[in-house]
Amino acid sequence: MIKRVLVANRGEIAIRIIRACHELGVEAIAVYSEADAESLHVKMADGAVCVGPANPKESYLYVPNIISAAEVTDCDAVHPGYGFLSENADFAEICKKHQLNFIGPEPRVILLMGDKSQARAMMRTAGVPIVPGSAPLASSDEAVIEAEKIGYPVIIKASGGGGGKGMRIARSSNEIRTSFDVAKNEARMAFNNDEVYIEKYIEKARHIEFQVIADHHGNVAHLGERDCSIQRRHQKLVEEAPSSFLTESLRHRMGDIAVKAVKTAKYTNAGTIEFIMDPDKNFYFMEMNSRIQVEHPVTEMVTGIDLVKEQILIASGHHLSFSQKTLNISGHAIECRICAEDPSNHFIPQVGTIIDYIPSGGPCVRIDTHVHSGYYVSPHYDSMIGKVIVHGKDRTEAIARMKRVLAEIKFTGLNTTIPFFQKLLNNDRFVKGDISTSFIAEMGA
Amino acid sequence: MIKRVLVANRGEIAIRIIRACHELGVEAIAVYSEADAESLHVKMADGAVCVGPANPKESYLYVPNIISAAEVTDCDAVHPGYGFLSENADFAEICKKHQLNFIGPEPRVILLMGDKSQARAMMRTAGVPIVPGSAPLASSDEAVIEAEKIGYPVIIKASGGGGGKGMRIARSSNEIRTSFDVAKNEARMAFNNDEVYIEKYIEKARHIEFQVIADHHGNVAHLGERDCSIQRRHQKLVEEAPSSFLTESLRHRMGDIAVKAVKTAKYTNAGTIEFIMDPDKNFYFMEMNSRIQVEHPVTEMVTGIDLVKEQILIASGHHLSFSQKTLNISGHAIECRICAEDPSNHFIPQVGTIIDYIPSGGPCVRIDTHVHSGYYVSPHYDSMIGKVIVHGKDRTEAIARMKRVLAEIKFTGLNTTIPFFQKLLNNDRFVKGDISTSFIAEMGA
Amino acid sequence: MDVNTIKNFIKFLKESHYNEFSMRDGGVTLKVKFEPERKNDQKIHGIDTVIKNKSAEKKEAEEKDSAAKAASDKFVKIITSPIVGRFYSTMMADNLEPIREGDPIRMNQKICMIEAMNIEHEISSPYSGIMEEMFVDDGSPVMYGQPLFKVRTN
Amino acid sequence: MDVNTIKNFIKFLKESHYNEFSMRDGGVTLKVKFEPERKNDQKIHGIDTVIKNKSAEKKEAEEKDSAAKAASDKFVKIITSPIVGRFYSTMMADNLEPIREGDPIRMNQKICMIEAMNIEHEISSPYSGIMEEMFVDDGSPVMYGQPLFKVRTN
Repeated sequence: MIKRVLVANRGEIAIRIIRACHELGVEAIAVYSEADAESLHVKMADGAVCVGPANPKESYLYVPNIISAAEVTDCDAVHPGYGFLSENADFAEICKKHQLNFIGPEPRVILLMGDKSQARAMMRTAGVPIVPGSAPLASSDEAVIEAEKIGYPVIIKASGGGGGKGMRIARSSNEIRTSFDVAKNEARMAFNNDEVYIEKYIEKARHIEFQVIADHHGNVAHLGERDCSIQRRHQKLVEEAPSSFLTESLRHRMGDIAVKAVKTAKYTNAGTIEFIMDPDKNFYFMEMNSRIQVEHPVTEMVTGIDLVKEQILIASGHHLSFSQKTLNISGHAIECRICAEDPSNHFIPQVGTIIDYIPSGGPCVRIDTHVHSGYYVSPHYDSMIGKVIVHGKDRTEAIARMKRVLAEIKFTGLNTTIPFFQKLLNNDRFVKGDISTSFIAEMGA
Repeated sequence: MIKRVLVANRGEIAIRIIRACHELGVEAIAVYSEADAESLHVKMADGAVCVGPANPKESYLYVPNIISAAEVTDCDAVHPGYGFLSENADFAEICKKHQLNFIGPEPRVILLMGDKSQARAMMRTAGVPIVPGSAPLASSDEAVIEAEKIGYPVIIKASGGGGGKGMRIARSSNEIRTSFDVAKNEARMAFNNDEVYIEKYIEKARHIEFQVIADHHGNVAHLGERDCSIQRRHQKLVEEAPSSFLTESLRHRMGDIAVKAVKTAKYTNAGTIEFIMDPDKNFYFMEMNSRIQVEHPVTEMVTGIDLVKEQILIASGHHLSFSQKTLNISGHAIECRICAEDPSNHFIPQVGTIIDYIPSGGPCVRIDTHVHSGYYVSPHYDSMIGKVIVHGKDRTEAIARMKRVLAEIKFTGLNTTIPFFQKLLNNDRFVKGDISTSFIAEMGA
Repeated sequence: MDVNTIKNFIKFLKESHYNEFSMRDGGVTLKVKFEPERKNDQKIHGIDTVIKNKSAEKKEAEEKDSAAKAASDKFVKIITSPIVGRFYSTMMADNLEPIREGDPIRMNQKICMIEAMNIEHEISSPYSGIMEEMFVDDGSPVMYGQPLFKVRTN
Repeated sequence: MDVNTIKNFIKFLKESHYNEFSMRDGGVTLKVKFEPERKNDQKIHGIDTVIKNKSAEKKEAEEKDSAAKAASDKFVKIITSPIVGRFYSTMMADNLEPIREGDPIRMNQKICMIEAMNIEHEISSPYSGIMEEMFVDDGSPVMYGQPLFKVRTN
């Protein structure tokens, strides 16, 4: 069993990992930048190491100091959380070389899943439906030729990354010609890799992802889907489990395919397989995320499985604590990502001090946050200040509960996206479950 | 449907009720004493009425002001919570007379259950096992005669109430003679009724109670049991659901009996049937509580049913939202009642200001509290400052989680019972589930 | 930490209508919080008045405060409601003339009626003096401790 | 709210070694909080030193502060660790004599080695002066920004 974990992250996910460690009797060592010296994750850990200045490139992303922090504190494992080094295959490889148990899949698999073209090719081989698309493209001329084969609209995507960067929708050859180089440049800037390809663009699409998990003994299971269709500029804002759009038989079919994909890739530990689904319920593989996701709590709430503890146990060589058969999905969970952004002004990130944080509570409510009264929201890091997750016996109860919680919880002194969510939760189309990835744009936010 | 509820209580249960109202779209009006003017329940409610000075007899227990508060704010219902007026049949009757929907059983049923001798007699008729015991007793001589029939040890109990007041264990006729008048006096002081009776005293007993619920259309269900054996001087400290002592078949049998008891009493709304269970798993009816219990959240966590919302819906004339068949009990929940008391000094209640309240969170954790940084713990009210409830896939995970949460949560500036619970959760006998109502006394706390 | 800074901050904050403020200066954190006005002062019809009167109460409590401080105002007394109910300046039973602002009143004189649970409770003045102000409108709900009248004694 | 009261409270609290205090006077709430000392300074063997050095860091940071304030001490400089690793006062490669407290040092002189990921990183002094204090024991873990040396320049 792992004895001491270096938590190579900050914010709410660092706290999440520390909590999982403590429940397993495992020690957790925090790392922090100079800006985070007074952070909650530093206080909650069993030890803490400063790894650099506020700029993440010189601290949370600076591999030598992270590895060295693990070594001087006698850690035997590293949990990367999400973001930062979590999908960096080199980092996972270096951990391995330094006898540090990287809590996640093998470096080889991270590398594969990180290359979107390769991942698509592998999935196609495994019989997973893939959005019709091209190989990597050298020029806009090539792109136009491919687009004519696939049919418009198409979307130009970066091979090297996700999160909406380097993505452009094109509805004609003209639009391809104007967008191609822009996308390529964006891709180079964001991922240091300007390779792009095109795919058929699915309109009124839903983002449906399956949580999967596999141990080192060949046991694989999926934990059902999450509907993450509520996005703004390709950033997820609301996640739900299960999706009200899926039928039970479709859930089984997609789950089986997800498990098959995991087995084909020899994937281990927790991961997420993202699908895009059209209004006729056709679904296509988009990508696989080889890390714990921001939205993992909705799955935890409907399954009762602690995914982060499961990750640590798997990395320790344990068997999955459950099987597909014993797994039970009950009720409905919703997560809202609360950000320090001004929803009335283009979601501009807010920097400053949260004067008072007033939590909410009561039945079936979970708040994962690193924020406290007096917490300074720094411009150096992500604007997310907390995740509010609720569970209800059905979607209706979950929505009512979320509205109740968002009316109670307070982060004073800064603008947050709470008013945006309150508007969303009262939107008739949302309440009916009539959502898609373009919902927020259509709503005018 | 009820439109506006007067919440005739304070503290965490007032907040609990307000939350249930808000999730149902029902307005909640708070009442408060002058000492509670700045309380969270006042701030969270849709309106608030001061009903008297700090002394509860002149405010929360003063019926004319409570009724009048409901009337002047156009409430159509009253939720009494627990304690205060919750089991006062006269109050329920007055509510009825004033066209206020009392959220609880009929006054007649409250009266019946409040008289422990009558309740026992009714249960005996319904075929519910009863601890061998006597009718009300006029003198210690009578008590000795009855005790000889039943066999020692016996316990002297007050007909008029519970909570440990007026209770005395006697292991011989001598002990009866010394305790009888003391018990009688205590009963008169506590319940204004000095009637006492004796029962066989069950040694190494467990306190197992069944949550029951019934609507006005004849639908009755039980929501499984709670094990409340961890008590100090007859006050519950820790509650669990389910009990690790019950087998599935015993659970069914006791549940059926509980449902039968509810039907016999024509009981409506939520209630609790308390059993005492000996080490051979023989069980006997103790009493029925005709209110929502402090420990209701453990049941909510393993069933996913919101009991307080269910109460309001039932009082509004709705059908039960679930049936015995659809109800599913999953995992294990534990509640610790955190009190402002000094566990290292005879649990003496602490009065003063909580300088900082630092909450905990993460998966499967619920904290029901009315406390905030700067909250003043008044000598006028109960010393309970919050309830920590956790859920786990099994008892082992729930215990680990509770330990993790109690290490995170902080109420600075006052002594609390948290260190006591930390000691308990590390006790081998507790971890093994080898508990009884005398566990705490034996542990030496 | 400069004390004048604190003073200026408090003054500035009050003028800015901020409810709260916290600052950090080296190792010292300073947090200033003003009692917020009750917020939900619209909402429900029935409670409207109770809430409104609550803010009135607050205003009056302040007046009371200032009255207590200024030596010249020590003759001003506030009569509060001893129960929860509905306020009436006239008494059905006795059919007395309602008291008006400016009227002289005697100690133990019945000055209003509060109806609760369909029972009329007559309220008598504990002071003799001049009725200076009446805070509550006829038919309005009142709660325990709510100021009803301001009386100038002498 | 009397400003002198605030001042006196802060003084009193500092003397009492309280970390925080809050009070309410009428509508004004005052909350004073001093930065708490790091608490988890025992626990794990391996981190022990890191944590211990962290509190040392704090102490030194205070010294640095006071040094910066007192004009006479403006010649005192603190050299901190630029990386995370393990501290050695001797360098394997060059086999130099370790520096001792009281030794004169030159700018750019190699003053210690920090080993990280099996690589030896030589640390040079950015100042000339006298080595006044060495904060870290040989073989101890050090973290980014941790004070290693106090040097008196002139």
